[in-house]
Amino acid sequence: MSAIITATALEDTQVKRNPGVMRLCAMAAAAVAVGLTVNMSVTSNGLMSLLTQATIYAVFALGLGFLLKQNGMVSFGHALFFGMAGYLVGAAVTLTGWPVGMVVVLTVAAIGMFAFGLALVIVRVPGIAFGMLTLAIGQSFYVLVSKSRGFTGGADGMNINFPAQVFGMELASFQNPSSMFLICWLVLVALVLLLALLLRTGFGPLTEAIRENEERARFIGFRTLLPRAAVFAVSAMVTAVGGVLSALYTGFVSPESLHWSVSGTVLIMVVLGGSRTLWGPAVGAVVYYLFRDFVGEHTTHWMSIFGVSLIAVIVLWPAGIAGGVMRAATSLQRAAARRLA
Amino acid sequence: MTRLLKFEAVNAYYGRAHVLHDVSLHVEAGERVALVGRNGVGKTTVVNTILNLASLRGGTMQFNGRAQQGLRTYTAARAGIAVVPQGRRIIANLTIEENLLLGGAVKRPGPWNLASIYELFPILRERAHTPGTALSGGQQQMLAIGRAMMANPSLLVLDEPSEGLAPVIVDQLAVIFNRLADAGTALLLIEQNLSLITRVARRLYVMAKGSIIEEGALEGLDIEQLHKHIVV
Amino acid sequence: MIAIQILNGLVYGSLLMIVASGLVLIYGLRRVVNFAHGSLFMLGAYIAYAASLQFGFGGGLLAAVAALAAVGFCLDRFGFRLLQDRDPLTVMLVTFGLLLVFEDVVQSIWGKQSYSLAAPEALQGTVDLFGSPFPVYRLAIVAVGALVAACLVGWLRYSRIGLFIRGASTDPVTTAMQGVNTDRLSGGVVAVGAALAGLAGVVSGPFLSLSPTMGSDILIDSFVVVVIGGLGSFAGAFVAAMILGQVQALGAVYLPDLAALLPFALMTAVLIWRPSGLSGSRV
Amino acid sequence: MSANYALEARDLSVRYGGVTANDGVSMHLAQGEIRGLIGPNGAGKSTFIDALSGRRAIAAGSVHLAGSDITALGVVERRLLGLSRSFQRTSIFPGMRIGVQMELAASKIPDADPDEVMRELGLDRLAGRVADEISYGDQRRLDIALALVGRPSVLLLDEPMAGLSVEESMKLARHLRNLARNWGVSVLLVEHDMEVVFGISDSITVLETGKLLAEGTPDEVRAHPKVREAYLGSAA
Amino acid sequence: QAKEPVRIGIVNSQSGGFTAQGEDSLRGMQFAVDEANAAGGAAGRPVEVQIGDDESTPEAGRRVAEKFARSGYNLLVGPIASSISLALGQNLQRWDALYVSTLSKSDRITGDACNARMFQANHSDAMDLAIVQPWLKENAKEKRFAILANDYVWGRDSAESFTKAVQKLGKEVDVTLYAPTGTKDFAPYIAQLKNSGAEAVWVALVGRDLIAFAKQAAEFGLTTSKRIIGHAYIMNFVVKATEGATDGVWGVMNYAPEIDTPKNKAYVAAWRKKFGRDPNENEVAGYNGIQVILQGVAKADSVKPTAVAAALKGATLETVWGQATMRAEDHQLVKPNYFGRVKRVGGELRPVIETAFDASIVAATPSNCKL
Ligand SMILES: Nc1ncnc2c1ncn2[C@@H]1O[C@H](COP(=O)(O)OP(=O)(O)OP(=O)(O)O)[C@@H](O)[C@H]1O
Ligand SMILES: Nc1ncnc2c1ncn2[C@@H]1O[C@H](COP(=O)(O)OP(=O)(O)OP(=O)(O)O)[C@@H](O)[C@H]1O
Ligand SMILES: [Mg+2]
Ligand SMILES: [Mg+2]
Repeated sequence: MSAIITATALEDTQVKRNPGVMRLCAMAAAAVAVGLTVNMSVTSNGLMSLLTQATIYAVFALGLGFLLKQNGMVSFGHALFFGMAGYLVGAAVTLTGWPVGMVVVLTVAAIGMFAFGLALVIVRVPGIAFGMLTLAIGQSFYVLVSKSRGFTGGADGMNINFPAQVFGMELASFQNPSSMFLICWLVLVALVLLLALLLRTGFGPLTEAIRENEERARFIGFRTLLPRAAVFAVSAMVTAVGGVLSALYTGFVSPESLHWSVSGTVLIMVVLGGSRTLWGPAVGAVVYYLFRDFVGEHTTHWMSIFGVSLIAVIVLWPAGIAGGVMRAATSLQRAAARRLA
Repeated sequence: MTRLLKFEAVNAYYGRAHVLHDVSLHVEAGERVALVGRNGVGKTTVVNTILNLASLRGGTMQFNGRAQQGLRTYTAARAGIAVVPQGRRIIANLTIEENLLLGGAVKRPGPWNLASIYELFPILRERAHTPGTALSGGQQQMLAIGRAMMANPSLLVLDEPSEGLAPVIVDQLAVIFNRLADAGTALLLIEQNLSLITRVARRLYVMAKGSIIEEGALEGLDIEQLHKHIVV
Repeated sequence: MIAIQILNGLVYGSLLMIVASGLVLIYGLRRVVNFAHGSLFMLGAYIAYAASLQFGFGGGLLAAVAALAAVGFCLDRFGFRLLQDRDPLTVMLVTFGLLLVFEDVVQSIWGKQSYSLAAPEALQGTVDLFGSPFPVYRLAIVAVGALVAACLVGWLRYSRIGLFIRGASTDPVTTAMQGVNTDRLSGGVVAVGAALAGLAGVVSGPFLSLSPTMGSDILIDSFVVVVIGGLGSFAGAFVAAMILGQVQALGAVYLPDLAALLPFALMTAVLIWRPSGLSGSRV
Repeated sequence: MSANYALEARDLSVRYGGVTANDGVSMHLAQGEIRGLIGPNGAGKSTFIDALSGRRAIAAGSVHLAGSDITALGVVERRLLGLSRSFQRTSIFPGMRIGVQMELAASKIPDADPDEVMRELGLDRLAGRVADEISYGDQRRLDIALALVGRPSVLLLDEPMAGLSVEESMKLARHLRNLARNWGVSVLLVEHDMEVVFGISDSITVLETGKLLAEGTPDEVRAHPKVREAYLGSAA
Repeated sequence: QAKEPVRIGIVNSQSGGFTAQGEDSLRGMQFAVDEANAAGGAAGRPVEVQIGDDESTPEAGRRVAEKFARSGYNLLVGPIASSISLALGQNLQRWDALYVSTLSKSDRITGDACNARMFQANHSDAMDLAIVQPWLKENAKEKRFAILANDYVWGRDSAESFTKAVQKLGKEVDVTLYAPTGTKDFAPYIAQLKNSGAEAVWVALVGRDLIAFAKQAAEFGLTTSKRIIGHAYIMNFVVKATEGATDGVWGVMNYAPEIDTPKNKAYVAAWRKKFGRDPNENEVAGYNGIQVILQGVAKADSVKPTAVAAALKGATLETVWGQATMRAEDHQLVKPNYFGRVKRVGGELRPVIETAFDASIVAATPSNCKL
């Protein structure tokens, strides 16, 4: 009897944690449909370009949120991977003339490797000090790139002249807001799906356990360094994809994209959206962009208004927007169940 | 006789979890009361309610005959209730001596001070200037008891004080608790160690599933009989 | 020359130390990484500027410190206290929101241009040190820094309140269980922390300039100091501030190409060597 | 020296700065043996377990598991070789559901059955709860359960009964005995509950200030005057 | 039938590092817009503006500019940082927009990053540096110089150009120091400068750093012991923010209210009437930027960016500096430049022109732009 209870309880928790593959795919399909609808119903060019950039940052936020969720670590230096992706793509396109597709894949892989190596050294640093360490590393690169001369353009930034064909498509489709929005949206959905699938494997509970109590994780037989570094690397790679998208869309990359304040802003998006779910940070990014633009348009005191709203949201919704949505959804479900019963 | 502590139909919660259901109990000045029950029945929650660490959302709680409203964690100590918490809660970055001094934060007059605590637990004097967490588990328990006694409380709440202590030390504790009680300090003793209970307590509450299911005198009960009471 | 450079490092180190010690106080008691600390620094400078037009530098200093203490108290009473059960990241972002608000307020009142706060008459000249003139005011900064350090250490180490603060900074709940009113305590401590930020702002006024971005400029340096020192440790922060001051002064001369990277390199090196900072534990 | 001890410590010394917490302690566990390890508070029992499990570096001596020297191995390797432990200060995964953390603990070990362990320790009804919302005693049991998963060959338990109610500790004692008798698990049991220690141990080692004070069968130890004086008191 | 209004998108630095200049230049721009509308519009067209915050970063600047351009405000103007200008330049074609740079100084705007839709209405770095050598030749008795510059592209370029100019005159540079951007305490650098054998110091620091340096240089007595010559140093906002610390400093100046042209006289008079003081160099830069756009619109009699660009190319424009040409091959507005010093005039400390250099000298700089 109690075995049955245990079994169902376990199943229950697993279902809650990792929805079945089918359900994930269905949700992804729904998300794609949402993207298509948005793309068709938004006619304003200005709004479309805003949404495109929001989606690019949603990818960035997804990466940073993944680190926070699975490692419990805050990075103030993730802009490093975002900006570095742009510079690497730009440099490779300018210097080598390799096909852009290959350059992008190599860039993301290289950043993953770099982040993995870096993580092996730095993940031992606990808590907020880790955040400051990533800040220091990120800022060092910021300083280096700003000082550099030659084709990176130093503080003025670098123009990237992509060839006319990228991934077998016209360059223009990457630089026109409406088509680029779709591309970014698809990438975002695909990445969320991939990460969700990754967490369904043993990797999910393992990294969570390490986040909760690293020492005990070792005493139940798990080496903890590699998984933590792996989370960091995955997070950096997702962020790098965001950087690549940004470079494709704007054809420009500047040292400011490496600056810690960019990481800080994205961290706001992550917390705003809620870091307990994978998709929360992405929602946070979109909300941040729309709100910031709306406020900026109507007053010069956007800083105050934004600051106050940020505080209000954080105080009222401890688990972020996603947390609020989830809570609303469960209470709706309960209400429906009650009515049925 | 003053009622140092009185729960009347207390309902307490952690967030939305309802843990104490209509709990009523009281401790008079100078009394020696035990509170027993299996794991997870809510004994610590009684302490946490006193300390405002669980939220009181029904019923009343009185310290020294005064109903408590707008309770804060520090209220209990100021009303003369000192707590030896479960898990000890020794403050890591303070030395042993400083942990003890912190226990005397509310300056109440009475026999207990650094010197008398050191006399009771000589190991604490030996290590007075090392960090509190560099002690063994049992030594930390002594420190926690010493810290609570520094407040010269009129009621000492002990949440499983014998946990992790060597039998000789438990013997000592029994003597110490009795001495404290003889000097007028009331005791609320939450324990699993029945021999300690029989040696110290005079009255007993038994808890199950968040409620008090039995109350009675302990006088004359031996361990076996007590055990039967608890297991019901 | 080298003696002068060491002295220069000492000056900047002292300034950093004052800012950082406020940061450490607030972190220690509320576990809050206060991003608004830089804007408190700025606010102090501006308030001193406004008051000094009427009452001179001394008046400005007093006004700023008092005003900032009040701001700090409110910050704790209506902010940190209500958020004490929240995860530190959340509270950190709240302070980030406050930073935006403070900057906007300062810009609305004083505009966006830079101002200059004059040093008090008595400290204006120079004295000859090691054969070259050295501004008296800078020596005064070192003195203020030393005074602040001595007072803080004395207060925290040897006073009853100091004991409570150290207790509460590791385990507020247990400290409160002993009868310490931790709410009032942290109100006071955050007030002192904010006042120190304000003091640093005023002190820096005569040799930096007052601008709406002055806060974020100093914030990173103070974070570096606090983290190198080992979060929450005063002794660590003092030492780290002095080291950073020296590294910047001497780095500017002997490693000019790397000067910009030195603080970050220092922090990275220290943390990799000792992941929890110079002082493994807190004072 | 017999090579066939399940676990053997030879002349183990551990220091914390100036404090020598273990001073040349030797001890062995036969297969299926339950050995009680007792001693006054601060005697060095937890330190000894820390040293055996690889949590703390040792200053001198060596540790052998089933005859092979594991002194140089890390925590993870030792656990994978079958040396498992619990903690005096509860060490669990606070934010995770009990069922999930037990499954995880089982996943590294072939044929482990987490459900059975949970059932034995009465945790099955809590499987869906998050660990930091269960009572202290339940958390203590979870700590032990995490160590028991996969039936390790050697089990180091640091005061497993502390914080457990009489019922629960009796249940746990029965379970330990079952593990030792029927499955050949060797147990090193640090415990201050003399009823349990004398009730289920095959042999007992007494430490005092880091050194071996006495060793023998429960009856021998109980009769040892120094042990009575330094440790047992009225429990003798 | 009313003509289509001129829609201008002002990308303004309202937060971040360039807020002070942003506020000034916006004031100048708004003045120009009001002036035009009061006079019945630009060639009969009302002028409408939208203003957005670029947060002093290329990212945000691009976002705001793209939104403006895509919603019809496609005549862009405003950012301070060169990186923002260059980021905009890259996208003008795509957004069907035109951009007039008003305060960015990077040579790349009219150099390798030049394009058909981007115009430089202010003095580029090359134009500033072009007058250094002639000025040194006539006015500097000093033989040995020191340099203090910010450690990034602009500072290094400035330092190298200055070194060349000095060496061409057979003089020498003793020490060159580079301070990281964001340096707050310049004492270590000042100590080195004082210890060097140089008689004068060339300073190329950006806004915030510059203000800190100016104050500290005075504090240590560097200003009185050596002549200080600045690249972008003697500007009103620096003088105002440093309370006397800049007294006697020399440097390149792009503008002063006393410039003797009819247009400038009228402009300064109107400005005084409105604000009760003289305009400063940032305000005039903003004013001039809007004027360039409006004159382009008038010449093209169209608000289409392509048409306006075509009309501006090679055009002769009326500016406060007199008649100036928008050079056809790189879209640089060619105008006179000045050397001056900070002086007390009527009790007030401000930069005053000492030597004026004709546009022909200024413009004698090669550009690698091919338009
Ligand atoms: N981290 C530490 N730093 C310094 N000394 C320590 C540390 N941990 C323990 N000690 C000291 O080492 C000695 C042995 O401690 P240990 O925890 O092993 O004792 P124990 O036998 O387990 O006691 P208990 O039964 O009370 O748990 C004690 O004197 C203790 O004070
Ligand atoms: N923070 C919490 N949030 C939610 N529920 C909690 C929390 N802490 C305890 N509980 C629940 O409250 C009930 C009572 O717990 P409590 O700690 O009071 O038990 P106890 O009687 O002290 O047990 P033990 O003997 O194990 O210490 C338990 O069922 C537990 O699951
Ligand atoms: Mg309990
Ligand atoms: Mg122990």
